[in-house]
Amino acid sequence: MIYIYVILIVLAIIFAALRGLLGPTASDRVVALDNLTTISTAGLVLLGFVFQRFIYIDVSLIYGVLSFVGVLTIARYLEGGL
Amino acid sequence: MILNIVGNILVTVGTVFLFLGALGIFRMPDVYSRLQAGTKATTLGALSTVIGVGFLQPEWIWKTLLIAIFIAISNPISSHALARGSYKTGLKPYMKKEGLDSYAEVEKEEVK
Amino acid sequence: MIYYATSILLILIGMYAVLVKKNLIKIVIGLSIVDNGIHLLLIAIGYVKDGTAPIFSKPGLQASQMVDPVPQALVLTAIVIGLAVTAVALSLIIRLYDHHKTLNINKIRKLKW
Amino acid sequence: MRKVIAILLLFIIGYYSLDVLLKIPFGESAGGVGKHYLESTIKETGAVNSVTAIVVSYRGFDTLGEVTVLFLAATGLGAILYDKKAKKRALQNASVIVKTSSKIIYPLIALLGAYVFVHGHLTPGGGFQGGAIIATGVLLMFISYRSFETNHKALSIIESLAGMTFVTIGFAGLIYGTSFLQNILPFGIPGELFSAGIIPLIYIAVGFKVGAELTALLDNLLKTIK
Amino acid sequence: MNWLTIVVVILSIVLIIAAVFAVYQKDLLLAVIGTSAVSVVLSVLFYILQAPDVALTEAAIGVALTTIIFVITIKKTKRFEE
Amino acid sequence: MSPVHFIAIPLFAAFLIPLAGKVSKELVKIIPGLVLLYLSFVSVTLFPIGTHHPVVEIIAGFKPPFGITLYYGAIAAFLTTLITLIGFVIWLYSYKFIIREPIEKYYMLFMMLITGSTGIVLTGDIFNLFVFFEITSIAAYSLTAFLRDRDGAEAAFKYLLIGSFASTFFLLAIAIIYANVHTLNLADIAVKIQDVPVTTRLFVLILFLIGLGIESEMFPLNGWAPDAYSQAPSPVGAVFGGIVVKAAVYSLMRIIFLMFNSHDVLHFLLVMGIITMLIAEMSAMKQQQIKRMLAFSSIGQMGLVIIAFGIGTEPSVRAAMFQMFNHALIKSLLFFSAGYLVFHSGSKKISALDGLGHDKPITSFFFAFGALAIIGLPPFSGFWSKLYILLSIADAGLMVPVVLILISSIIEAVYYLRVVSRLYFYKEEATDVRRTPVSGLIAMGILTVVILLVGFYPNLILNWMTPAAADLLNKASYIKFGLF
Amino acid sequence: MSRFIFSFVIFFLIWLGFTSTFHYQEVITGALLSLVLASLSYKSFTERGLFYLSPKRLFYILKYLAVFLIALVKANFDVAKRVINPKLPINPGIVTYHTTLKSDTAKMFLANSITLTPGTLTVDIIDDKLYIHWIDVKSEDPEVIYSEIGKDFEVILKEIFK
Repeated sequence: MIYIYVILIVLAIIFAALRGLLGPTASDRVVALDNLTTISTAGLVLLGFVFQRFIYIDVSLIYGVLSFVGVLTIARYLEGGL
Repeated sequence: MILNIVGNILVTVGTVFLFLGALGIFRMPDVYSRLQAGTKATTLGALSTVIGVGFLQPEWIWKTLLIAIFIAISNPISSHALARGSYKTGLKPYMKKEGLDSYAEVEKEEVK
Repeated sequence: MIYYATSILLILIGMYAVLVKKNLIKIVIGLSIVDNGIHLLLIAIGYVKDGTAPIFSKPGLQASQMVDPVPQALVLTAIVIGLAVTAVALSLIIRLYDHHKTLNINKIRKLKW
Repeated sequence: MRKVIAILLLFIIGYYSLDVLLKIPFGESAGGVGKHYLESTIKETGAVNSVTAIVVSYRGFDTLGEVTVLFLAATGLGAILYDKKAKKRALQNASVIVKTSSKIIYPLIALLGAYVFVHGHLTPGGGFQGGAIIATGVLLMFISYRSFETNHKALSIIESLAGMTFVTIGFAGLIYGTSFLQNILPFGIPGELFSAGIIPLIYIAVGFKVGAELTALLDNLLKTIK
Repeated sequence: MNWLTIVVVILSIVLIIAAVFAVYQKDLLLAVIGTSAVSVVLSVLFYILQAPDVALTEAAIGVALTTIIFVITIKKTKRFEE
Repeated sequence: MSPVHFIAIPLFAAFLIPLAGKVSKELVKIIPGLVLLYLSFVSVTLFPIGTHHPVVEIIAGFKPPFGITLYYGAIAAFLTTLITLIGFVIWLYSYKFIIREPIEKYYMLFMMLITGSTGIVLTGDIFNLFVFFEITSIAAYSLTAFLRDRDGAEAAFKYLLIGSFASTFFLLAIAIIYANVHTLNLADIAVKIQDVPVTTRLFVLILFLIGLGIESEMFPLNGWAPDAYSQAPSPVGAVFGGIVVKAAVYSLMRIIFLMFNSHDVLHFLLVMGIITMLIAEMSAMKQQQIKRMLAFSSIGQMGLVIIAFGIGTEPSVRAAMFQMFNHALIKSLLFFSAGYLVFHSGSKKISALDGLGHDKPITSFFFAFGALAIIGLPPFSGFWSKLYILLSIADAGLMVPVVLILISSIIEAVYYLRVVSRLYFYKEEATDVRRTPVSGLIAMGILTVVILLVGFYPNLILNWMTPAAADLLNKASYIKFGLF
Repeated sequence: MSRFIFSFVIFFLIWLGFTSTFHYQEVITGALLSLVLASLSYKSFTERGLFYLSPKRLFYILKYLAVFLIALVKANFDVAKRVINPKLPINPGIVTYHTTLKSDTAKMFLANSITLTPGTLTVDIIDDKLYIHWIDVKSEDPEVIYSEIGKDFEVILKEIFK
């Protein structure tokens, strides 16, 4: 079972990374980054399950929160705010 | 046992949607459509993966629920901010038919 | 093994940026990539095969199956130091930009070497 | 030309470092100091998290240095970006969605930060991470509201007091125990919140300090002369 | 070959590509997004290497704060490399 | 009283200063002085103890290879005394010299720089050394850019770039050492590094030489120094020359003597020292700006120190320590007087100093005094240290370095006397009516008196140098005390 | 006061979620922290306070969640359909949507829900007009837009925030 999850998530990461690589505009890449972080958040929870350590869940929680702020800052920059 | 099955189903659905979301941002033609695909699919994907893990490990459920709630709140906000940002940098949405852009007028007024 | 190779590659890419690039911010980006490479290297050094995190949060965890905590502690410190250096560097860049209106290293007189 | 030289140089460095690194066995169980730390963390410090025990207790001096480095960065940044004229954030308004949501999310991020630094000895994380999270929460307000102001005086007082608390805890160890930063409190039951002696105290001080410092740092960076 | 090893290899490749992207990109904002992606992937790697503390710190400092201060600097200076 | 005070007290002061600033501006200036006075007192009282028998202070109550230790031996006693005393004099000088806002931040950075350098000197743990190195470096970067002018920011950025490169190498070296010996305590490493393969050790040595050589101004890595010295405020130049470089050279030597004590390494050091000295002295000749000239002269002097260390015998190490002491005093004096000379003439150029000797006799006198002392003329302290270095090199049977040192001394004499002659023998009408403040004059006066005193009674210092040299050279005792 | 209690309760519940235990030390610390945080930030955290916790509103909140989740799942199948289809059947455009909601919080929830429902994405929100990127524009008639995009949510949100 775990193989399917891993394959799907890795494929997702690859596609998101490809979009980040190809662009063409800055916004596209930020979108890719945003998705990359969301996918990683879910992936980290799953990995925490695989490793069977409850405390690892903290990491993905904080990861999700902080990457949100990071992406929001970049979005505000694109908007011309900041 | 039931929890286990439900959890596995949820995680499977979640990963599939995560994958589809990534595929979506890869295939779609412009930023806004990518955001559409990306936001919806990855949000549900992450939600269901995370809650699925909560079902697989019942004592984790509260924390995973929190993560899920946070993802559900934060993801649409960041994609909205990104959409707005993209529009303000001058990216026009891809359209098959011209003139479907009602936001353009607001933009023009603001520039004045 | 793969970790060592990756970290060395990261270090080299970062150093390449520092040595070759002309843009001040690019140079600082290079520095932060080098830092990241070294952090990965340190953590890889402390890794133990099939080990788990050095946190005794549930009963039944043996010290022998845990990864080495020392490199992790060192990296924690190193990451914070890296942030501090980056912040100071960026503030200097803002100052330099105020004076020169450019980020190109060749147009700033003394920074050439 | 410069590129060629750089690449050659990097090849040499890379070759030798790889050569050296390949001699290091990968994935072998921890030896030397690490092993000792793992075996005696709970006994000697009362903390469950070995990394925290090392960072705060065994190598507490490093942490003092680390706090100083961040303080230094905030101070240096303030000195470098100092200007006599009043500064303001140059910001355009964010959309209603961002504004409303950051109002709601920001206390939650602060709570998360507090959780992280209070539980430093039990779960991953600690003072630095907690402080960084709190600063990120404040940043969320900074980027959404032009008029959101932190109280600079309060920030610098928190910064100073937290730093002095750390040093004072150190001296308390020297006075009531035998050495600087020595633990002088009971360990409690490992795994509970109120355990591990001075580690949570230090992490709370560090958390406040780092949060205040990073907030001041970001505030300084965001402001421009208008 | 363990499935985790394959994940690690793929993540490493993504990491290297992101780093090269960050160095080669003329648009500094994109370079910063590249460094942010490096941090994101690196954080996952730390997690896999059983270092949740470090992964957390990297998430807090690498993904969020460093990116943010870079973006602010770009805002205050110039976005494109000459 | 324990050596921890040297690190913790200035740190406490740095945290206290912003609070004091809320009360009164004057307090901000006074606190660092009081702290440095107290530290000087502590260092003087602890000095005989440390010289007699190394004090190993454990931190947090864990035994040496596991906890961090502070090794307060003879050499550390000497260097902490030097740092706190010079620090006090620099504070005295800064009291009126630093008038530019934010004064509060200047003193905070200054106190943390003191913390960092005493930490470098005292610590017995390699990663802790790295942390203190970073503290010192970041404080130094910020202080270099303190004036916030164009050139200051450039110099600081250059310094930062080279400095972070150095710290990268340093961290890499620590990583490799840890991977091989699984310990971070210096004494423990010294024991265990014998079993490490030779190529690894060589690589680590190179990394250390690059990482620490940058702060100790060794030859190809000293590109930052002239800019940083000349663009920073004058007291900060004195801080660099008198404190930072000394601590860096000490830590480099400590690591080399502990981990790689072989003759090849020492010979390499000797050669590097000679190259550093010659190139620096030649460049100093060409300089048009007085502070840049002083910077190059400082690099040259450090080259001399490295040569003496590179001989590696007890008399030479002793002479090197003595030279470090003298250089710290004299270079501070030179920077102090040059600071006011530049201030009065309104230009950093040497040519602008014409005739200031008549207009500002006291400041110019101090500069001339320092110049004569650093060249190594007989009644001054500089003479003795140079003499001892030459004697020790001759003892080791090497004649080439002796000749080269003499040549470089002549070059040094030429460019210093050029400035002094400009001060006194060129006539130009006086325009500046500002006075050099009393606190600055007192600072310079103290240094002058000490230099003269040591010049007449060199044994006063030299006697204390003997245990220091033994401390640095005797690896076995370091290991014995360092590990209990 | 009611706002204060409301934020305290919410913070405390979240804290319990973080710790996932009822150990007395955690509970005490959490209560203290929530008290401090609530006293600092209750003014900005919520506009109405305990008002949201009346049984009727709780019922509507649950109903909202249900509607929302169904819409989310539908949205995903919609996306999946479009992504997998090699021809990419899309007809995107930006349309204006008029809302009758007054409160900012309500608008935010509406916008977020719209973003997560089939084929729509909120680009901006100015006063009572939401600008929505619609991946498959069916009509430009405001009535159709209203009923197609956000009617379900708006009705419930109106009840909650009344």
